[in-house]
Amino acid sequence: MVGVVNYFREIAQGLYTLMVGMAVTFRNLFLPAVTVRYPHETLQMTPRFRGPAELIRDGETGQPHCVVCMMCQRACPSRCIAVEGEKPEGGKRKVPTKFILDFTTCSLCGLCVESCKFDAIRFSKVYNLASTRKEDFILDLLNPKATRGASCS
Amino acid sequence: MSVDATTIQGETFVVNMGPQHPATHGVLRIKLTMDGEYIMNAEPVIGYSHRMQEKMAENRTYSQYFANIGRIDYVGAMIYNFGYACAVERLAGIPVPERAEYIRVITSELNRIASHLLWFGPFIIDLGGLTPLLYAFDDREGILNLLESVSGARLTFSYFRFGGVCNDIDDDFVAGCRAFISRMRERLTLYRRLVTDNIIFRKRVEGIGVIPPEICRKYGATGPVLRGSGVAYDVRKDEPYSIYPLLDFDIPVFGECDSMARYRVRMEEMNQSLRMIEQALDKLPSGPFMAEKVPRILKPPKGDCYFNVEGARGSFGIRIVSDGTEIPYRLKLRTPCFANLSLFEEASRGMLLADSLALLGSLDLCIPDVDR
Amino acid sequence: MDFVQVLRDEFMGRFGERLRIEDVDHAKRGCHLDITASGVDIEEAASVMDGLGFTLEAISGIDWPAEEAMELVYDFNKMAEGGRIAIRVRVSRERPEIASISKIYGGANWYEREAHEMFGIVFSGHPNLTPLVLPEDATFHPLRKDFSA
Amino acid sequence: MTELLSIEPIRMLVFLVGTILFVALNAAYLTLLERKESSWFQRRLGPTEVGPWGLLQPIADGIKLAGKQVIVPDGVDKILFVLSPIMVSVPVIMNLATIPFSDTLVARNIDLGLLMILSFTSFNVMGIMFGGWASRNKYSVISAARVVAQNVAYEIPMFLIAISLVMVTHTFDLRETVLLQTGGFWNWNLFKLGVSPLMPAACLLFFVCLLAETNRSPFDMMEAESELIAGAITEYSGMGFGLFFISEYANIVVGSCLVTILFLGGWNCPFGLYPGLHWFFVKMYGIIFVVIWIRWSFPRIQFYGLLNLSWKILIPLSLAHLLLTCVMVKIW
Repeated sequence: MVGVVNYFREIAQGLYTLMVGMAVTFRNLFLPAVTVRYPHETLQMTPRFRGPAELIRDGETGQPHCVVCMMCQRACPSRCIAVEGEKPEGGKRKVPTKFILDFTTCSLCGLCVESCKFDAIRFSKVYNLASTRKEDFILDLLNPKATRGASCS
Repeated sequence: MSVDATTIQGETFVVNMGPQHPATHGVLRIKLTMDGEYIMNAEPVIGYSHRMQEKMAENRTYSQYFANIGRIDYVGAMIYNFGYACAVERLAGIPVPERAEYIRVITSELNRIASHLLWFGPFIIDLGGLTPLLYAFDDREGILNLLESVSGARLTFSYFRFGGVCNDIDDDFVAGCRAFISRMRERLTLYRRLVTDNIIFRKRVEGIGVIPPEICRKYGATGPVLRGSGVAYDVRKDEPYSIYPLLDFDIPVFGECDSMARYRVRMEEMNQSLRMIEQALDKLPSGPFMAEKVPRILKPPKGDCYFNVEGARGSFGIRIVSDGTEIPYRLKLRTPCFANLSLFEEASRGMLLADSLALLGSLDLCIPDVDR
Repeated sequence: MDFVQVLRDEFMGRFGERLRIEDVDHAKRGCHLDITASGVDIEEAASVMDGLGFTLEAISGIDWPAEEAMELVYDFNKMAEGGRIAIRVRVSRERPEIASISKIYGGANWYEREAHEMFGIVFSGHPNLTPLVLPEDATFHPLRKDFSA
Repeated sequence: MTELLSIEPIRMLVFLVGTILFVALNAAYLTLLERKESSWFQRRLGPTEVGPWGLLQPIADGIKLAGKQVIVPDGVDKILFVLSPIMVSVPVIMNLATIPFSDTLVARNIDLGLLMILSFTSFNVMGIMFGGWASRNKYSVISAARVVAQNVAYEIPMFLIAISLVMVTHTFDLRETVLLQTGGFWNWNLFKLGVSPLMPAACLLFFVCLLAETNRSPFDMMEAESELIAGAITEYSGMGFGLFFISEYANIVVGSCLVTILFLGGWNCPFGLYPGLHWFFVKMYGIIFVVIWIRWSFPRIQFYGLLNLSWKILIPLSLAHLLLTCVMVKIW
């Protein structure tokens, strides 16, 4: 007799747990969607978000603070930064002529930003870089607009 | 319901589960020799996402290697940063200020909850339930936003530095954590009602994938797999590091050794992590978040040391052999998933195909963690 | 830590002077006992540890070209009481050969295959000593110091 | 217009085109309902891009599927491979011939309607088996074996309950069974406790067997994504896959119509006011809503769990219900 009671009790218990599970999904039926419709609405990145690096420019003159001291190039574990510069005759400090960041191998570890003594490089807030060609991710930081395919808004 | 190998006759056929298969999260191939739906022998073939992390460590300075450590088990990257930072601090003898220890524990426990949520979703999908994943990822998003606001990255945080953390946490991070904790507790009851009590789920996992403690000991399995087999070993309690001795939390241990026990260990661990974060937030001291004089190029003294930390999947150990220069002489990574997967061959003999998925899912593997 | 004492007597009784047991501060080096056991049969030592209920956590190989030796560090851990023992064994560099303990510890199977493919150490008695993570036909040993890509 | 309809061939032609249209549109818009409903449960948006609120999405899917090339892999048993999608979808469309949507709107109301529907539902399992066997893929063979065992195990309780209902209504004719249930919901078979107090339990059993017959979760053994990738239909592409898809949703429609007719009183209004086609559709789509709701709430059952459930629980209960109905019918 006990077996029969257990038999029906287990069925009843099983049905009850199924109903409780369905009640949970039913309650979620009326709650609003939590997803963001990406192409139409975009998310706002937090201030400390780490996008591809960019040069900090002086307010008025628009010249980058970088003095081509190569500290960031040496600190980078995956050797993605290539900097060249020369000293103009009149001026007293070097000016960068080429500043290439190979974003395909950059692992966003932040060592370049930390090792820069002249506060010349920081992380940008760009997060939707998209392109079909690898070359578009070799970013030229001196004239950022030049990057063709990568649509960095 | 497993049949041992001797009673199976008839000709067997070999099926390749993987390397591209919905149930192997990551690139893992398992050669199954099967008789009908019973598995005679399951041999995991690994190495598809092998990147030679240990060789990379031998041509990078200590601080340059931080980016790699987060990419070994990218689901629990903060805890791996914790392990590496503490290993080098133990080797080089760098003191860590009080506030940095608290920040490290808070962010690591948040990352452990995110890692368990990312295990919970795909595990239920392996068993056929498609909705719990969306709820779990909704909660996980809350954690990722918190950690992104403090460290800048969402998955592979390179947030720790030798001697502390790279930037401080502010008040709205603390407020965000408290709001998350209260919301998460009520969400855990939702998961209990939707999945844990569900009779179909119970029938799918109870008594399936039994791993006796003896096999765990022979294969060196650690973490929730070990605690699901009745052995109360947790690195945070048995070899305490950082400020875990000051926090009051207990270790969930279930003795049934089956997939359900491992499931309940992880769900209970989320609760414990919430408790720990709450206590750490209450006792958060003010003060520096980074040790003052840490040399830019670190040259630890000659010698070797071993440090292990309780990762989301088991005890993650690092053995660093230093020869005095700024580049480590040898860096051995003892990863938990490597050991947990090695027992799959013995544990899944004679099981059904569908049940072996429940076992594989309950081991919570992260394949790059296996291959390194 | 009574099992440390038990272990010390067991090892001293069985191997005597052929190994050096060194008490180590766990906070500094991460293990309680550091045993260098070069002349000792590793299978016997492993069966002693297995008898005492230890778990094999890891086998890590280290290449010392300067001293013409390869070092193998066996990390054992007593799960319930949280005691950690490291056994170091040195093997010659030209012909690195050692007994395999995969019969005693199932987990050692994969560690030994990995040490074999990374350092070229041959584990005699190992059921299937083929590369584990490297491609099947790999004959190079990347983690040796004289390896050039 | 109506006398035109009375000419038999034109009437048949109109009903044939109507049924095909009904099946095609239903298959298309049920996929949209499934995707939308699953997105509501999971608090996301579902298809919204194609057409207003994603309404043109099924049309786009249909065109894409029709446009895709039907690849027949080599080494495959060609005849069976091509035949099986047809064998799966034709019986389901023929089922709709005898389902009375309203008292006049029925293609061919034969007096053995229920028997025909039940026999045809057991026919399409052969299509899936041949498909799984013919596509020479290990996972498909496993899934084909599973589907046969599952359908055999779940047809028995389904037929037992159908027989116990036929004892109550004394007829196989579906239109007759609905006419017997006219008047308020207390006349529906579901609430005819006088005949057998276990009637709601029988309705639940019938519904569970319907889920298992159409391979819907939690019994989707055929297409168990995480284990057998796509089961018997892995090798199919283009319209081959499309036909399997149409037959799955048409099966659900036929199953829900059966439950509506046998238990919920077809086109009768719950309060006996204006019976008609609309009430039939309200009940049918209500049941389809519950079928989709179940899919997105539960994990999948094990294969031997599925067989245990049928042989140990469903069949004994349906036999007990059959016995009870006999006794009650004999006494009253």
